[in-house]
Amino acid sequence: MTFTQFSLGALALLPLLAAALTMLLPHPVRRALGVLVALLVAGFTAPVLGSVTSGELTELVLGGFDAPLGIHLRGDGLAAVFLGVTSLVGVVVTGYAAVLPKSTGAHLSATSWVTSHPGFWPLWLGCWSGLNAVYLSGDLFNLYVSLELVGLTAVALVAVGGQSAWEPALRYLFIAVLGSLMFLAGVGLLAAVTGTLDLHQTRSQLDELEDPTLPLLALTLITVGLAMKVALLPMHRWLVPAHSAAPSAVSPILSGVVIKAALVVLLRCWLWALPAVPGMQWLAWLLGGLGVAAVLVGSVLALRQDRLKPLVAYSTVAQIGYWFVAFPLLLHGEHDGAPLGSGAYNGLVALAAGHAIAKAGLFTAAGFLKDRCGTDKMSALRGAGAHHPVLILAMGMCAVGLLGLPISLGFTGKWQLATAAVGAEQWWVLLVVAAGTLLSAAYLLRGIAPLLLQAEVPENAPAAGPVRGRERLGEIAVLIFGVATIGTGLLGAWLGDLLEVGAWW
Amino acid sequence: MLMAVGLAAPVVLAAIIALAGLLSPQGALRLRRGATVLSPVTVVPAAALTLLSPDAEWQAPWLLFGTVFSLDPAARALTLIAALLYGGALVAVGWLKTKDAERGSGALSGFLLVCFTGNIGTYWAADVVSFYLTFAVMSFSAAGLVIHYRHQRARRATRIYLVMSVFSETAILAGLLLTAGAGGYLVAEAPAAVASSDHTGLIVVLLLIGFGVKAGTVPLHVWLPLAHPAAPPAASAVLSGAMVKAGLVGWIRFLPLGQGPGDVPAGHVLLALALLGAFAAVVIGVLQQDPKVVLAYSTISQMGFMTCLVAVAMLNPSAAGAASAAAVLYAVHHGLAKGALFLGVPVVKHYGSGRTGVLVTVGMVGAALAVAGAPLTSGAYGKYVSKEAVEGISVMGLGLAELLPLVAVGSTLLLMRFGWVISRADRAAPRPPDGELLSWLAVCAAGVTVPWAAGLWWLPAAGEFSWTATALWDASWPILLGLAAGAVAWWAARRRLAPAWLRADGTTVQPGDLVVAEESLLTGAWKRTSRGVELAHRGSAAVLQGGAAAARGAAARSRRGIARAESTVDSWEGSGVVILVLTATAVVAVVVWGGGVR
Amino acid sequence: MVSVDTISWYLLVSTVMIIFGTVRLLLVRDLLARLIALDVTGIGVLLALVALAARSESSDPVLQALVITGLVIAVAFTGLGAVLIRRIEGLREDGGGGDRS
Amino acid sequence: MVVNDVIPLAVVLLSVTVAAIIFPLPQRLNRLRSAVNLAGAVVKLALVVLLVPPVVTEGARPEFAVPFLPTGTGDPISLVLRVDPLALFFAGLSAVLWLLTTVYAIGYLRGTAYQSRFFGFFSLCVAATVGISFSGNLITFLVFYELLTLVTYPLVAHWGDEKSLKAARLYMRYALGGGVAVLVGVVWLTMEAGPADFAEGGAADVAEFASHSPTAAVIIFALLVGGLGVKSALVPLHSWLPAAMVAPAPVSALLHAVAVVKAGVFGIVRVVDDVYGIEVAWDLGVLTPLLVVASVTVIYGSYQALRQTEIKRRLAFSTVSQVSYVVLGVTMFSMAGTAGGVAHLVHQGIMKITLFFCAGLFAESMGAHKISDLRGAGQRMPWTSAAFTVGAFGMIGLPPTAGFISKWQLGLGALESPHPWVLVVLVVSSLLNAAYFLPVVYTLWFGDQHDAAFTSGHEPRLLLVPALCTAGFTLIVGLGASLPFSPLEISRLIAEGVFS
Repeated sequence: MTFTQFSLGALALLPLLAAALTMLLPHPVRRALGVLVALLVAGFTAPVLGSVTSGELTELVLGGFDAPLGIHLRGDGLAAVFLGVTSLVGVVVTGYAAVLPKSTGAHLSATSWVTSHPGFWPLWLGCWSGLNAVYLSGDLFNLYVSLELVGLTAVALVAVGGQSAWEPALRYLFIAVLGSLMFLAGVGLLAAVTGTLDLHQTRSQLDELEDPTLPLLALTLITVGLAMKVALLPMHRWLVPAHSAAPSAVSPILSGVVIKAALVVLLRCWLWALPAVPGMQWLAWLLGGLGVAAVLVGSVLALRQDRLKPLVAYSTVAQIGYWFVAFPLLLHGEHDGAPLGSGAYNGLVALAAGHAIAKAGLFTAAGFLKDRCGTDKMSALRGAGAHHPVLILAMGMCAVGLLGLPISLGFTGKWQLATAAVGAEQWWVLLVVAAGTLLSAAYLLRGIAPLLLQAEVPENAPAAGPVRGRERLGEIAVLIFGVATIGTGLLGAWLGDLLEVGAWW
Repeated sequence: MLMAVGLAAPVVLAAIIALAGLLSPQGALRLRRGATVLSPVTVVPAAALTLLSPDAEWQAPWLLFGTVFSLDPAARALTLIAALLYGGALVAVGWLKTKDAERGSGALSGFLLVCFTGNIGTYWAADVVSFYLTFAVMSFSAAGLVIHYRHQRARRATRIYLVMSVFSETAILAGLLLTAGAGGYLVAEAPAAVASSDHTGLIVVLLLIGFGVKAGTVPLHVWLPLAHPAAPPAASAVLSGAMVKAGLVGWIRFLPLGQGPGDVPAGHVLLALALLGAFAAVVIGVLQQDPKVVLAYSTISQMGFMTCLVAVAMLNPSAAGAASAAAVLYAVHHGLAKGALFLGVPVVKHYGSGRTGVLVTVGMVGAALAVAGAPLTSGAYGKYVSKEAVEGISVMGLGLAELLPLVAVGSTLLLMRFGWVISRADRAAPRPPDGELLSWLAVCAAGVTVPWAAGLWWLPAAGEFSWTATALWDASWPILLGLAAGAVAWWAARRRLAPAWLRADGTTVQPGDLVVAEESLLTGAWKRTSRGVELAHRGSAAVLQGGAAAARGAAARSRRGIARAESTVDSWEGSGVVILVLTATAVVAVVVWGGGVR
Repeated sequence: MVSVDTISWYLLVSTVMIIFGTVRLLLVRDLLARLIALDVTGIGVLLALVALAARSESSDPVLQALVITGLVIAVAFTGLGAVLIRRIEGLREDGGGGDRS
Repeated sequence: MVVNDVIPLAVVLLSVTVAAIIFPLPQRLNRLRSAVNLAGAVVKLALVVLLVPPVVTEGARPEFAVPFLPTGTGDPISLVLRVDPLALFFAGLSAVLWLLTTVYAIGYLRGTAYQSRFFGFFSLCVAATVGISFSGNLITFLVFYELLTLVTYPLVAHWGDEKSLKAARLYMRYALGGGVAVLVGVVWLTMEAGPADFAEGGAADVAEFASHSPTAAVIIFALLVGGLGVKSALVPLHSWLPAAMVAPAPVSALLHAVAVVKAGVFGIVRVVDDVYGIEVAWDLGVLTPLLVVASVTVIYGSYQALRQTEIKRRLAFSTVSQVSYVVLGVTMFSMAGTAGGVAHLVHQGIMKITLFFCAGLFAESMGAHKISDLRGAGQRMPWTSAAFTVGAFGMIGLPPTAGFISKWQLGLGALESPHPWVLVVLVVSSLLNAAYFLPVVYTLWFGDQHDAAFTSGHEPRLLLVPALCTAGFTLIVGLGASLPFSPLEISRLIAEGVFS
């Protein structure tokens, strides 16, 4: 077993073990352990990224069980990209939560509500473990299990936010479970047809199948179920309260990476598990249509918010739309010798990865301001930027990523999406991209501009209080996200190379 | 090299005067006074150049688009009188300063210096760009001369002068661009290029308008009667003596004189305007009361005379050489004589009584006779060669050669009026002779000699004066006629025979005659255009705003719609229904259609 | 040897359970009822899987594994849901919180 | 050669580094901040100057490329920084003016809050501008173009009041809209004709593409130029520019003279000359409509300027008018015209920045915002007034200023071109320019002295020196137009490349 293979296993299991361990430890130690684990996970991500960069596909079969039943981990391009992004987000958020425990929620201690929630640590580590497992899983069974682990911990993480978060958490729970049940039903159908859960085996089995109806039905169930979990419009309504009510350290995780887990599963099913089945394009077009609606409606709704966190949450709804706009293009053929499907796929992944970093940054910032000022009403936050120039700068950098302006992964993704669309002569995509960019500029400006007002910051406002050293550190977290948003924009070409490794084509 | 020095020296001195502001107030005052007193020296290189190196040339290929200055006979003569006039003016100004500590900080001297550079530059320029450069320098620095006293009249005069200058500059720019575009970058090649250009007519019209402003051609002359009285006398002297000649030089340099068939419509128009100016200026001029206004109208009249010569050169290519040489010669003569008269205005005031009185009177009368063209004066020479040049051209049946002497009648009348007015003016306490008087005397003396010398040695094309009795009689009768007419007019005025509305105090016809009409015409035109543009602007803005409002409304409606839809999904049941419907649709659609698609 | 008819019958029952559960889940306001509907749906899905697993000669280990895991997960979620519902109801009794969900 | 290849990158990174150093500096470290700023500006200027001999005389084209976007076919699209004469021309302008603007800004903002933020973004703005000038293909150009939009937003909004934010929002709206249009155009063109590396005389791929699908080529051209037209303030896309005048004076100078407007118009030059190639563009028939738009802009901008009573607004509309001279020159399809247009890129920059420096000085020292407030300023602030006068004469196009050089060159170009009527536009615009600038100059020098209302007339040296420098440049560039390495000579070189 090479170190890279060991890393694969460690990535999936180490956080889980740590989560179990933290449950036994007192709160301060949990924080220290959390940071340690986060660094270790990041350390284990490096060899995987390294080997994928050199073009190798690392695989690990855990516990000696082989397909169809075993735990089969595959470190391919898609996995590597999302592992990297998640490690980045994870490390920074962990650091943020460790520095500012206030951001981990609120719990009832004896008689009064205390900010900070010790439950955050095991839940978050468990969630991370699930996320890594989702990316690495090479079979549907593990995808299902790890997705459920993510879902369960995510719901609990929302609930950690205190009274106001319970109802959104419950709503999230219902949708998450319903989605997984649909997914489960679909997987079951596939397994019944093919007799295996391994992605490759499923694909080769289905290739030989004559009648596409059953796989198609399965795919439909899977797609709808996962779309619910991704929060594609019009199944997005759970996301806004859940992501807004979640604690400051949780929202970035949820919006940044948790919904990406469902997206990864969806991609695995569409591109790895199933061959090109006739009839699939209908589903793709349906998703594309919903994606367009999501981009436009989500942006418009974001524009109507008067609180910062819901605004950012609606921005997520809008951004989700872009990923689905790419779906009809995934099935396209070639243009001038350039495969369009891979272009759209690259674009989709770049958009999602870019969104993960940028949105994590923006949500961290929004949560930071909410924690500091006691509210996230934008009218109350006017001029809040006066004491936090770094924060505003970092938010601006994240906004660049969300807008899809260069230099950012968002731009790379939009570029590839747009070129694929031109190649496929799907001009409407250009219109959607253009409209989406302008609308997102409008709502981001609406969110950030009031912070820049320097005129009147009332003396007694919480925003006017002195800024503590820890809070400055917290700002650094947002700054890291901002810099990463811009910095990753230069990695577009590298990202394309990564995604070649272990791709379905 | 001397040429470069001649051009640069005045500018450098002007720059020193300006930069003196860097020093302490006292230091600045001292430096400026020194510079002002020293300033007449800067005209020496230019004057020396005309005497020492008649075909000097200075090339500066790095400057602008490649610059060439060179001296030709016309430039030579004109430069000399410019140097004399500016020198005289600078001496007068400089001397004034030390005594009266005139307000301003050497500004007048500074502007005069820059103006001088521009002025001689227009004579020397051998390429269109440097011509345009020097012409513009001259035009705009002259505004500083006109506004010097900063009273209401000076401001108005300056504004009008500036507006007209801008029009003139623009027309010249367009004309010169077209000339250069046609291959006439060098002045020497310009007339031929203009003649062979596709847009000859347009270029000629542009140049006539552009230079016509400077040369005081009707109806572009209106700034002259306003600017001259407003400016200090020294400035008026150079304005009238040297600067208005730049327009003439422009015509001679660029119009396609002596090219093509001649007899162009523009030539006829110019001739008509020139004659109108030459005669109408007399009528209006004699009704004025300010001596400098009277002199200004005299200048307009005289410039009309010279413009006639240019028009003749346009109409009759074979006479072009002689006509333009005559025009230059006339310009030389008129420059000095008129300069002497203008410089004489304060001289009369300051030295007109007492011991110097006789001297002053002799000088003034001499200069006036020269302008009128009395025998033995430079004016007679100028008029003689002009008459020779225009032989054979007729206007409405009258030979031009017969018409032009009548201008002298008018001049005589005008100058009589001038003499009358100035003799009635206040005198200051007599002063001992000083620089102001001396410089004036020098200009007067030059006026007697230089035109003859220039005509005989430098401008052979103009022809020589024929010392015959006919010629002398030709020179004399217009003056005698003028004197007689003047006497009659004086007699009539004494007997109050003139109608009541006709009053010779500048109220019947205001100085600047057409200016009010032109002003209102211009402002009216501007108002109408701007109203039109404004309407178009508002209209398009209204359309745009309407469109924007409609778009905003639509956007707001769609936003509201979206928000309503969102509020339905807001409730659990609402979103539940949507999810159910979507799932059902997806399943049914995919299974049914997808299954059937195979 | 299990007859195909039985399996079809099981599948039918499970489908009905899924549909009924889902509709109920998505349309009912009461939280507890919703949780129960969710469980009904879950059991429907698992039942379907069992039925599918039973189609082949030796019952499919893959599907059985799925069912078992599904059960565990359903229990976990139900537990979490129950805790949350109890807290929310407690809040409502205290007069706090809204009745939206 | 190897060293030269790195210089373009170094120049871009230099400004970014300066920004990175400045951002975290506490407010009170004024000295250090100024020192870093100035050092950066000087080094940058030195680096750019270092590039002049190899590029202009030896014909070298230093290039730096880094892969940026993947394509399906394997070869990724690169971010390319390449230095050709046009690039150097624009970079030189921004390097010189940045140095002066930095000095000015240090003086202007002395004692105000948020200086680190300001100067940080200021540096980024210049980094973007240099990036734009060195861009070797459309994608690189786009990247820096959008970056410029973003980093100028905080500068426009610097004062942080409602009005600034509103103006900044308007600016953002326009600029992003334009940016999106450019993006769509670039995507389309890249898909059809490859990454479209800038080449003198046009990219071969684009020419081929235009020959077989002219309609698409025209639409792409319209998208690109329409998008770029926003920043270059072509009518009717100009409204943001006068609104953005609320920004601090150095920012206005930057917007109007160095960076934003220039970037737009530079982009148009690139698209017409180096992407499509002027012959191809002429054959497509896209130049004449653009020429008409530019003509309308020239006249309309002047007309609007005439109607303004505030100094800065008048200057803003004057920019609208003047910048289109460049477009005019480039689209009139003659070599002299192109040379004139390109030269005006620099000429307009130094003249307009002079005017803005002076306007800022008047506002600071005398509180003068309206033209009528300037009465008698010539007595109290003679140096500022002199610099303003030089700038204004330049704008009118009087010799021997730089403005005259470009106007003359453009006039000759118009006569050489198939559109001699452009001369009329130039002449009318000259008249209008004179009509709105001469009264200001007149008011400065000859206006009645104001009463006690404005007593002070102090001319802070940090603000004055840059203004005098640019005024001096205006004269020097005009007088020495035929010297080697003068803007006119370099733009002639560029124009020869375009028509080769």
